[in-house]
Amino acid sequence: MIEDKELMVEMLRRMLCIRYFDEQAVELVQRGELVGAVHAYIGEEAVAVGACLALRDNDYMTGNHRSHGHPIAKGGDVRRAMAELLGKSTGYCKGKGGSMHLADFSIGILGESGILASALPVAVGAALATKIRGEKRVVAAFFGDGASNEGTCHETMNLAAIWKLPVIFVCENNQYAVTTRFTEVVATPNICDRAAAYNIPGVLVDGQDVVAMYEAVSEAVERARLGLGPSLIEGRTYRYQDHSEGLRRIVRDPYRAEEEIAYWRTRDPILLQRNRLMEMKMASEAEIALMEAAERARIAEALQFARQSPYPAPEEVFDDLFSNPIPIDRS
Amino acid sequence: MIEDKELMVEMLRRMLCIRYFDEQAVELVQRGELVGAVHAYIGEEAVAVGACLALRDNDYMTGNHRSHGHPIAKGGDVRRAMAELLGKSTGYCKGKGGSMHLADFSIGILGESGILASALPVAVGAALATKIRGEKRVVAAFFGDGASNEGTCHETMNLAAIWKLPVIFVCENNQYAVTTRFTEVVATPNICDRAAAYNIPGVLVDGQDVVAMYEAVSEAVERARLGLGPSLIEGRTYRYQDHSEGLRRIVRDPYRAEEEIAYWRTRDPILLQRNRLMEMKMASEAEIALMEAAERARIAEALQFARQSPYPAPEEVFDDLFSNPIPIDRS
Amino acid sequence: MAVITFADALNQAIKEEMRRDKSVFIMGESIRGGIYGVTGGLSQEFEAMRVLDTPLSESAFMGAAVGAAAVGLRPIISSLSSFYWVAMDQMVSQAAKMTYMFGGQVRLPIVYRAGMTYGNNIAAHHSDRPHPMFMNMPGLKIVMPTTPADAKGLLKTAIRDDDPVIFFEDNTLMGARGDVPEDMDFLIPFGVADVKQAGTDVTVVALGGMLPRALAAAVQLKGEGISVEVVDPRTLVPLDKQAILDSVAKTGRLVVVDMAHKTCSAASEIAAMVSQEGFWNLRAPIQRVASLNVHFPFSPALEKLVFPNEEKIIAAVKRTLE
Amino acid sequence: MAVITFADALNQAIKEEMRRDKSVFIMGESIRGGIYGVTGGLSQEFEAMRVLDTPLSESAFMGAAVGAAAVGLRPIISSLSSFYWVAMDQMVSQAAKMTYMFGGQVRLPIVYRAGMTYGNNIAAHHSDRPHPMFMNMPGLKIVMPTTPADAKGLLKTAIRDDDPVIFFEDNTLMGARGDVPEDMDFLIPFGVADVKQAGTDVTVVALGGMLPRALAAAVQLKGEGISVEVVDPRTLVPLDKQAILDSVAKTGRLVVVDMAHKTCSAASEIAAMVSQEGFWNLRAPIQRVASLNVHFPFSPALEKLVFPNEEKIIAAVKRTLE
Ligand SMILES: Cc1ncc(C[n+]2csc(CCOP(=O)(O)OP(=O)(O)O)c2C)c(N)n1
Ligand SMILES: Cc1ncc(C[n+]2csc(CCOP(=O)(O)OP(=O)(O)O)c2C)c(N)n1
Ligand SMILES: [Mg+2]
Ligand SMILES: [Mg+2]
Repeated sequence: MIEDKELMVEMLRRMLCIRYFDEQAVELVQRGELVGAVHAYIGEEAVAVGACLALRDNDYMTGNHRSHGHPIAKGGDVRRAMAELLGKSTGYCKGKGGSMHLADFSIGILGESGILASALPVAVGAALATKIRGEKRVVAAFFGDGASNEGTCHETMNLAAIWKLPVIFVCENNQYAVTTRFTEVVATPNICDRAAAYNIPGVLVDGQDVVAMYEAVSEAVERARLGLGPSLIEGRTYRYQDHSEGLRRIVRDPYRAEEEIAYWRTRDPILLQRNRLMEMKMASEAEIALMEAAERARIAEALQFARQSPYPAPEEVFDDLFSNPIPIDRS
Repeated sequence: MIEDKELMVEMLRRMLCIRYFDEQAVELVQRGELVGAVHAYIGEEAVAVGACLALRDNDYMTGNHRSHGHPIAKGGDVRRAMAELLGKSTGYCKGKGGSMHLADFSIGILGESGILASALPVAVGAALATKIRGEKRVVAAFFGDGASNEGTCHETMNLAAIWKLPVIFVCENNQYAVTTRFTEVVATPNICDRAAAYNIPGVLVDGQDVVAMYEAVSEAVERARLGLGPSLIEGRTYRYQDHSEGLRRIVRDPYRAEEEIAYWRTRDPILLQRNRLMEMKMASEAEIALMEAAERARIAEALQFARQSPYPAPEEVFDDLFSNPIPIDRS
Repeated sequence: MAVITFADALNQAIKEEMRRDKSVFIMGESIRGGIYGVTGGLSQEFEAMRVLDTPLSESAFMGAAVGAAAVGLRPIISSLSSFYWVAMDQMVSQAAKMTYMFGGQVRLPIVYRAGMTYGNNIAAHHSDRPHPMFMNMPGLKIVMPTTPADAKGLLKTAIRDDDPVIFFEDNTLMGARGDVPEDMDFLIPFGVADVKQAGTDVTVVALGGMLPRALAAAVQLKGEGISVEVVDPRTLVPLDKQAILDSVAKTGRLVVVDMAHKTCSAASEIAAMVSQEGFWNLRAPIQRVASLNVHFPFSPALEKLVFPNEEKIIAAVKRTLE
Repeated sequence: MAVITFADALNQAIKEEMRRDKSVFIMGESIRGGIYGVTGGLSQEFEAMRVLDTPLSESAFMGAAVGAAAVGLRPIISSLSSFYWVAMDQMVSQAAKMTYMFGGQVRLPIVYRAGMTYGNNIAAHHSDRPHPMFMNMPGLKIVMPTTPADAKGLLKTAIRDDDPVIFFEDNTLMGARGDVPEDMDFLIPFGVADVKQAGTDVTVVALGGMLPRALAAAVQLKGEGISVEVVDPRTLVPLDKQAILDSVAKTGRLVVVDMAHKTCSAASEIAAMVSQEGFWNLRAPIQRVASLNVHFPFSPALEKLVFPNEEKIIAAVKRTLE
């Protein structure tokens, strides 16, 4: 158990920030103000927050389509994130990426990939670069239980293992890929069991417990910094929302029981950390209420910023295709 | 140890057939009569022969670029194989495939793939079909130590495992992928250790011992026929030749020591089985000599057949692109 | 005949063919739940082994379709175009090349349903329209229906065909409604274009979801006294060259509308073909109206600039008349 | 200046740039042993971490190039075109799309060396020429040198460029010899075609290993009184459209020679471009001479029929003069 009160409180704060951000995003979708796909991270906050707080600011991170939690956990700016969701020019990607593709290279957020497992080689490449340069940075690579079945997982875990690259593979096992339960498509009881195939540590963690995630990832980070290579951490967690917002309209098959969702709500990561802080006398109910209000205000302010921001101008459509632009047919 | 004398002798016969076939192919390359790439199977014969003799005739098989051993072991016709190597119209593929792409669908040889690990999904698909149809056929999928690092291996082993498909993944670990030693690119001591990631049996076998291969694969076949799913069999073996014929001209780096090659020659699979047959009084030296002569004659006859066969006619170039032909631009 | 949506027409085709032929089965990610709208109801009607939810292992299951087909089944794959990249080797090295490379020993009756989502703010990773790339690879038949009836008739033909077919489903058409025959053997042959509207001044060839836009442009242009002939190729491999050449012979002017990126697009191919085989009939430069040579941006403010619309088609038609 | 081979010119470019810039490194399968002839000597000169033998995991290491580039290194990948299929997703979803999708936050200075082997009886699985497919995907620069000097100058430019470059190396040219400058800063800019031979009757645009064939055809045709202008685009993205249009303005006739399959080839794109932008200068149908729309068969008796040769080029030139 962690003694560092500031850290323990920060864990709750970041989780709240993600929760409110995503609640806001869901609401914006429902109101039709946010177009495109949104994959809410609600219920899974402890995984990204525990993992990212175990990183240094100049460490790297890659993520996936369920994409708001990772960058916020890594210290990203909710204003620029929200502006991106609304497709505004002040967004992280000037509106070109949208919800599934947040990134902030200035603080090591190397981007969220909409194609599954597709960012894992990118993570491994960043780790390779740190090794070539003799730096001590590490890379956290987030991916889902579904994505764990992509061939790229095998290639990258093996590559990181043989070259002893500083990668923490963080599998967010929320137990479903859209409607498919992981037990039907993964041959081992746990995804972390696959670490055996790469001779690397594989650890199953309670993904609802932000402290447990922090501790497991910290240990992996330490190994990585010592040059001992990658680890695979599986955070067992749960999503409360649909796979993506609005999907229930299409998928009629009830693939999971209401009781299951209800059970996991009793293990809400924010609730658990909230209670723990109070039990440990690290924060009072009033202090937490203040923090909640502050985080809500932060999101409200971010939304206001995003709304007031301009859309990109039509002439920007070809910008950023290349870093060294070339003449191409623009007609 | 196997009591079935006929089988024990047949093991030697098929290995001899492969050996002579490939020695002939190598010589044809050296003489410039055979064009294109040839990857000789010399030294590795026990792997394919042990595995294929554990199959029934209507079982399926897929292979790779090191491609002559598997089909001959499965009972393929050396005449049509040799004709294919020479690009003749009597070849298995009417000259369109060549050395790397032998196939005989009439006896379950679903083809050798030049792209590494690329035939594994094909093998899994054939196994899926047998399961959908409720048949009892199994599929042997051959691939190399190098190919084991392709992402497709992960996907197919997992898929076969969760659906309990009758696939025997036979890894021919000849210890090198071109010049790269497997210990440098595989994170576990053995490739079969990766079976743990799929909850399937993983067995390390002396790939120079045809009986050991036969027994290990037979056990896997039995499991598969019972509906218990796939197995991963690693045959530890060695190739005597260059990766492909003529490569030594390009690769100057001596990536393996002469002594290593010499050591493995003492463990020659044909030598071992020959000695065993004599020790067990299953065949006399004279009988073996007769068999050797017969196999040499078979290859000589195949070569003659191939040489006398015509090349495909120019107008055949578009044939077989589609099974239901369509008008396409042929200019 | 009944008026149904494009999505329901696809669903009908799959159900009818699965009923007719027990060797037909379908695989994809979360298809039992009917996630992309088309596969709903299949898991209720057919045995579990014929409607398979796969792991997220596209290379394995798209390649497994090849293996299953090679030994006599008729698989249908259900996925989106953007997920074919991870399985590209199986499409190229196995599905496209196998029959030829093995000298015709094997038939590969496979339908690869490839949904194309674009124009719905789903950003670059989910907006691919890769039909021109597959056109560059021999051994694949390539279909792109534009109406509910064609969707049904072409999908049934594809399922009964003995070669790998990539069946591109333009998601902008999924909700479109139209009359669809109920005949079990309602088949539309490959390689037969459909002249959607006769005209005399300019030929507009339009693919998939571009067709309704081309037809709308034609209406508008008619008001301005310009008579547009609108041709829907329906299949890209085989391509009904004659229908296009015949139309150009009449009009002397050609606009090709393609949702793919312009460079090396299907529009480029059709333009190149006509510039060779229909050259002497051309009275004006061929115009290509395609997606800009840039990725699909997320922002609603930008995305709509990228793909062809009515205005761009109208402008292109007018350029041929300058 | 020294006369060296195409392969050695590539080797020189890599060595010089690795000496000049410590952030350059190279990865590939068995490259330390110099398997494809070009990477010989690198492992002797440079530290082990800068010349990496990879496992056979193309998706992982071609994608790792993106990650390494994203944080400031300049990777070179060494592989063959036919092995890019298994890594296609990394090429498309990461290398091509990342800079744009993330709004220009990241530079990706990567060179993907893609050897093209064909015409040497290596059959369908190893004979790919996929440049047209990559041309259809925005975000990639595409280079295809034809001479040792261009090979060196363009590869050095590619290594110093801040974007992903696919550098197609036509293996039929590997042994070609020519004068190659030794200047450390000998760079050939992207987007500048080279008129290899001036002529007045017909323009022949020829890519990569097609160029020597086109030049040989031009010599032959000269003997018959036909003056051919031969243009080498050198880079396909960017394409020097003006040089091609200028030549066609002079000759009025165009033949494009491409080793890719004809449908949706680079030849199709160039033909489509000229049929639009150079239409009024054309005096004859544009001819494409490309590989047939069929896979490369192994048999020596068949393979030579599939790709362009001198005779086919000569015939096409004559067709433009009919
Ligand atoms: C290669 C690829 N295949 C399929 C998809 C479609 N898809 C998007 S999210 C998703 C489910 C992902 O499941 P998981 O990895 O567990 O992440 P989760 O959504 O549960 O966070 C699928 C199938 C995709 N984006 N990329
Ligand atoms: C996807 C892919 N990558 C690279 C190659 C080039 N290549 C052909 S054989 C070979 C080595 C294969 O090693 P292994 O799998 O161990 O088989 P072996 O040759 O030892 O039998 C390589 C790298 C290929 N054919 N396919
Ligand atoms: Mg999940
Ligand atoms: Mg090997």
